[in-house]
Amino acid sequence: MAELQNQRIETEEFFDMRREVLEAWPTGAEVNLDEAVAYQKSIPPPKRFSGVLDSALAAGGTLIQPRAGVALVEQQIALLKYLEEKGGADLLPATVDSYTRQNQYREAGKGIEESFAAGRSMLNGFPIVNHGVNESRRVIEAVSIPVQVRHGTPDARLLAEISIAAGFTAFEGGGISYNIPYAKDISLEATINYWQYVDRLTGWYEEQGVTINREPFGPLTGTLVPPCISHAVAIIETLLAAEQGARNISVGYGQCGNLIQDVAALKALNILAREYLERYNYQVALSTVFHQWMGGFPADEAKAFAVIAWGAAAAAFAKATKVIVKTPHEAFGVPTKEANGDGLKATRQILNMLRDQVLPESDEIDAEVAVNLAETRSILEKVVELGEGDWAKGAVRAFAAGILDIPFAPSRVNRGKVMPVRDDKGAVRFLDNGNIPLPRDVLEYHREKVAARAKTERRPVSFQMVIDDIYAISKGMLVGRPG
Amino acid sequence: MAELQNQRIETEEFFDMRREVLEAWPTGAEVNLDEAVAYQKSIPPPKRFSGVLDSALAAGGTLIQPRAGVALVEQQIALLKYLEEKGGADLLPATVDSYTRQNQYREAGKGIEESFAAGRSMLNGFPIVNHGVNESRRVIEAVSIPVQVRHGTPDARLLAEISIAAGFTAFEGGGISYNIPYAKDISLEATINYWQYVDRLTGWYEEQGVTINREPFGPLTGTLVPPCISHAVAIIETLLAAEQGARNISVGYGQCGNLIQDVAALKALNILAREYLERYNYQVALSTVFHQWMGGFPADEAKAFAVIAWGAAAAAFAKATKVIVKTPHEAFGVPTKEANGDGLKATRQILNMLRDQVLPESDEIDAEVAVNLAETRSILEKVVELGEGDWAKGAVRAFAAGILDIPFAPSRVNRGKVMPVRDDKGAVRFLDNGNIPLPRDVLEYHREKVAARAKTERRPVSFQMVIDDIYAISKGMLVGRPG
Amino acid sequence: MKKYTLVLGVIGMDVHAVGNKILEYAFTNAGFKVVNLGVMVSQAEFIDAAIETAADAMMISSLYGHGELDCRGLRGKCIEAGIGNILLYVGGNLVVGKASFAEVEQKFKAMGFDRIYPPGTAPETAIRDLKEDLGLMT
Amino acid sequence: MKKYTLVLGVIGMDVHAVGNKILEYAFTNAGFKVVNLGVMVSQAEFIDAAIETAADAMMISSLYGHGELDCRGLRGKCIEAGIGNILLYVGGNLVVGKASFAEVEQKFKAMGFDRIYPPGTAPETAIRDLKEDLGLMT
Ligand code: B12
Ligand code: B12
Repeated sequence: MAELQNQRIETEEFFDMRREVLEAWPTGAEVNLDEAVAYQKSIPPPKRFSGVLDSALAAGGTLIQPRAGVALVEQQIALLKYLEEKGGADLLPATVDSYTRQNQYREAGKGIEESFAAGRSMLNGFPIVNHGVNESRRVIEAVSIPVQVRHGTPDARLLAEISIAAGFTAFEGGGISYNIPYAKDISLEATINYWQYVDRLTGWYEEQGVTINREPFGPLTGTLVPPCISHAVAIIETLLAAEQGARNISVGYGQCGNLIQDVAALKALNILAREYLERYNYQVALSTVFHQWMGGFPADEAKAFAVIAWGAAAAAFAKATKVIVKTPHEAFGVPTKEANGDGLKATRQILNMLRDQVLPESDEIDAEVAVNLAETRSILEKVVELGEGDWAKGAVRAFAAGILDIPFAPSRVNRGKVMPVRDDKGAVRFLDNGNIPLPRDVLEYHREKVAARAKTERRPVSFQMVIDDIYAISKGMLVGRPG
Repeated sequence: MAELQNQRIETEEFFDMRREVLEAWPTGAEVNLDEAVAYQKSIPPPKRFSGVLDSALAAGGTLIQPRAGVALVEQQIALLKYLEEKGGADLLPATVDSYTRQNQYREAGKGIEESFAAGRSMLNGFPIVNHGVNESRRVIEAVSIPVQVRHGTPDARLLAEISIAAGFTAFEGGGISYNIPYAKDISLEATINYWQYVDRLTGWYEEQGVTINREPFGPLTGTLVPPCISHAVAIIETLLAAEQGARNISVGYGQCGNLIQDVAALKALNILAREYLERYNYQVALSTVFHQWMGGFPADEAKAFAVIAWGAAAAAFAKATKVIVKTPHEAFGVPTKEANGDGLKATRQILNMLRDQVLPESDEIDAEVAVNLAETRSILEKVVELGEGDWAKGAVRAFAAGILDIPFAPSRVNRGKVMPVRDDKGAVRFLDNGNIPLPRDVLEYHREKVAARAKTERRPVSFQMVIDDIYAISKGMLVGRPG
Repeated sequence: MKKYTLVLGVIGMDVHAVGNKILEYAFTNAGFKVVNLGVMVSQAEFIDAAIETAADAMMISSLYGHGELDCRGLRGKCIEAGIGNILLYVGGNLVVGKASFAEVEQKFKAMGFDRIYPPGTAPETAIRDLKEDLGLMT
Repeated sequence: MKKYTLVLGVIGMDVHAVGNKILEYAFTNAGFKVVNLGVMVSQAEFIDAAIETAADAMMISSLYGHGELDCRGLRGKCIEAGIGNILLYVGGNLVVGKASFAEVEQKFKAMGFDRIYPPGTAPETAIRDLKEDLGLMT
């Protein structure tokens, strides 16, 4: 492997890599690029991610998309048809199982067999690689709206090859966002490189006139991630993808729960992503994704509905292009199709009731946007400085130095020195910013906000506060107050 | 009956009236005022409405209260215990059945018998008069939080006598709000007079050191009622109650659905109620009530949860003292206790997640508050002018003249010339203000807002728009757009 | 075309007025002569109005839950009054609580109603049925 | 008092790290020596660590739904490895989907686990059980 750098992979080199990738599992042989391009071109705009996102951007509404994956093709078809027809989804997913995510296709295969035998899905997602191009196409063809592959795969090269050839028109993930929260022992050099491949593949299709939407995974660990951290990652991945030729990108953000922070964060993310794309003159159609609360959910379904509805309200006020929807089963397990549909319907009701409403402009939101812009720029500029102008190198070095650091991430690559905590109004702040470079006034802002909470609660800021915050929403609160 | 006027009923006259009232049904004989005062005094503050409201006003949170009523005492006890223990209600209700509301105690008695026979409640509420003082006390004693009587009874004199003697510590209703939306053929003179009796009874208990909370019914017909109309009614009833000696009053408002309008409306209501109480030097502990959407609900339970959650969010931002909670069964029928508990739990989750959040101040809200203050004052001043300084007379004459006019009300006393419609952002405006006196600039404000919607929808303002709005929330929207 | 006459109202002690106003509007727009008795209408009032206007159908609403108690015996009284053949339609939230509609329908069928509608039925549905039952289908 | 040793980890290809960090904190605070293997731990790694540290119990998490596939045969391998008597606790979201806990418990009991916990179990519950199973109750 050549030295990692943020530079478009040469076509020849890319095709050399492809051969090896496709050999990793027998279904790789089903990928025939010319035929795949023709197949993709036969998919009309209303069934393409880019087409539906474009319309939504023009019309101004917020689209809804569930997560959904089961072991078998027929089950997956039934599930997606239900979510389209009964749930009223605008966009569909194929959420991939955890074995496939770790390239353990043999285990995934066992899971498929056991699912046949058990008569229920023994896998937590849809194993696209095992099913292969032709079988997976049956899924795309059974529905009349676009389908995205959603996963969490550090090395998604084969998955991307098969997915795009199979007619999926959007592919989630990135070299950072699908490593640090989703892996333990894989180097960032490796995953960024794997994802340059995915992006290069996307760019190649783009050159043939086929637009595939790419979406860095916004929420990361989903647990009290300060917006500047997830923004920095999303923007780095956007730049890396754009460099390889991706032209349709959705940047995402996971709800923190404080409305002002959430609305401000999505606004800042949108501004920043455009700003950095412009800096390098990348021509990208940009859209935004708002994830309903990604941390621990309440077990009670009525309470879960409330969390879902609140996420929908924040998405509406934030004017996200799409919102990723949770379900009332979240705390328990992979939802039934009915529970999944219920999450969609509750979300739709809120979005519709709020679609003509706006959150008035205010100093509070402006201040929050300003802080969020400043802190994210501060991180990003340090990253590119460390990389000596190269975002790929910068990202690797930034993680090593703790300049980028994701709370609660399992990866050894991550320093794990950062500790977030909620402030007195429930916004996520830094209890400890570790080595994340923040302007002094921003740091002061965080300190004051956290101190105000400590004062209200008459207890010192401590790890106990963080634990209380981690449990808070699942226990029916936003801020984890004592007693 | 003496000429109607807003003046404290003389004690002697009151006790004369009482005799007659108590004779209307055998259970009236169970009321013994001295014993009732002693019983009421044995109820400690945490089980009294006034006590719990006071604490909430001091602490700043929003309390939750369901509606709930079934035919039989044991069922009612099981229901309320469930709502307290499993639903986590702060305040409980006994919602009274429709026969009792029309003083048809014989029909209510049949309903009780049929409910015994059928093994399920054949009545849509709890028939307090038929059960009488002693049986009803079993309900109060079975729970450990306060219980209010909620109904819709034009002539609630006997109901009030029995309820307060039975230990209920709050009594909803008023001479206007429990006539116009709840009756067809009863004169306002009569119902205002009946409710002066109820308020005088409340005042009498107050003199004995027993505080009973009184709550004018805010939402009226629950269907697109412009805030100034319900505010005017709530304030007139507050003044009438205060004159008779009521000292603990909650003014209510039914959610319209546009957040800015709802937050502004509750703010204006609070300001206005205090302003008018002060004008007459009434010493009243005032609190506010926010009703989750009172019009037609979506049949789908997931969507109903979303409507409930949105109502909870508006209540939180409006800083209401309590919120009256709907259930996912709303569109179908009187809810099961589980569905009722689910509404409470969803509401609690939202209130908790928002309890530390504030909606930032903004010009939009200020403007809406200003309009709402101006229009309500304009109506109220005309009412008191018509009454030559007397609010009771003024109210009667105002309805006759259409100065007060409630949309979609069944009463013949109501002119029914007013027609509301949503504007382009979903706020409820006047399509036709009938004879309701509004300042010219306010009228212009309404006209512009409605015109903006007509423009967006490229159709003229018409009754079809109103029909579309009536159905909108039940069909998953706020504004009833065409197509 | 002959104008068919409908007697419309909300039965019993029920005051739910909103649906009633919409039904009046919809049935009138559909070409029927509508005699709207409003809310809180007794069985006797329905029958008197039907006789007086030589109505073809009674369109009865019950929203508040006491529909079962309020509607009992209506068909019998119609027969006694000499209008035993009048069409009886009923709709709304007919019983207390969220019930299986099949059961509710059977109960009201047994009580002599011709058409029974679940909560939230659109006026158009009833208009279509009316045209069928009155032989007005094209 | 003797310090009891727990081997803690998230089994299989599961990366859910948040609960694991909290469990480490809670068990340590409760006085146990905690050997935390983190996420993505194989059966072999659990067993090796238990032997190496002479652990008294394995505290296994599985959140992602493949718990049933990942946990099979673990008791047998413990027996083979000569630590057949070690306490095996497992908790989290053990199977795919919202399942009846009674069934899940029975399934894992049959697989040789001593204690099985439903989603959202508080660490305190396991600590109480541990004290009981280790004979530490006062
Ligand atoms: C945050 C989260 C994520 C984050 C994890 C970040 C990270 N690396 O940690 C991200 C977004 C990356 C993620 C990914 C995935 N997730 Co996830 N995730 C969650 C979520 C929302 C919260 C988990 C959490 O942190 N809870 C807070 C901690 C404190 O609680 P806890 O984990 O439950 O642990 C506590 C208790 O369970 C107990 N406990 C746990 N283990 C043990 C063991 C013993 C012995 C004892 C006594 C107690 C005990 O004590 C812990 C501390 O209190 C849950 C759903 C939920 N609970 O609301 C889903 C959930 C666990 N995820 C799920 C799934 C399917 C996935 C994915 C496969 C697919 C996806 N949806 O993207 C991937 C899995 C990737 C992989 N290979 O593992 C499913 C599992 C389904 C099932 N079992 O049927 C869940 C239940 C969501 C759902 N309903 O679909 N997820
Ligand atoms: C608004 C409302 C009120 C307002 C009514 C104002 C007024 N005077 O009109 C107020 C607040 C005063 C009120 C009071 C009460 N209400 Co109310 N109310 C509602 C609510 C929320 C909406 C009704 C409405 O206006 N819908 C909009 C219109 C357009 O729809 P609709 O009424 O359903 O009518 C349409 C269809 O049903 C159909 N239809 C109706 N009749 C017929 C007949 C035929 C032949 C056909 C073909 C079609 C048809 O066509 C109509 C037009 O599209 C409903 C619940 C819901 N639906 O969400 C409860 C509801 C009807 N109310 C209920 C109850 C119990 C009461 C009260 C007893 C107690 C209380 N909760 O306070 C009192 C009753 C007082 C009395 N004596 O009648 C219950 C009935 C319970 C049951 N059946 O089991 C309901 C279902 C709420 C609930 N789930 O508990 N209510």
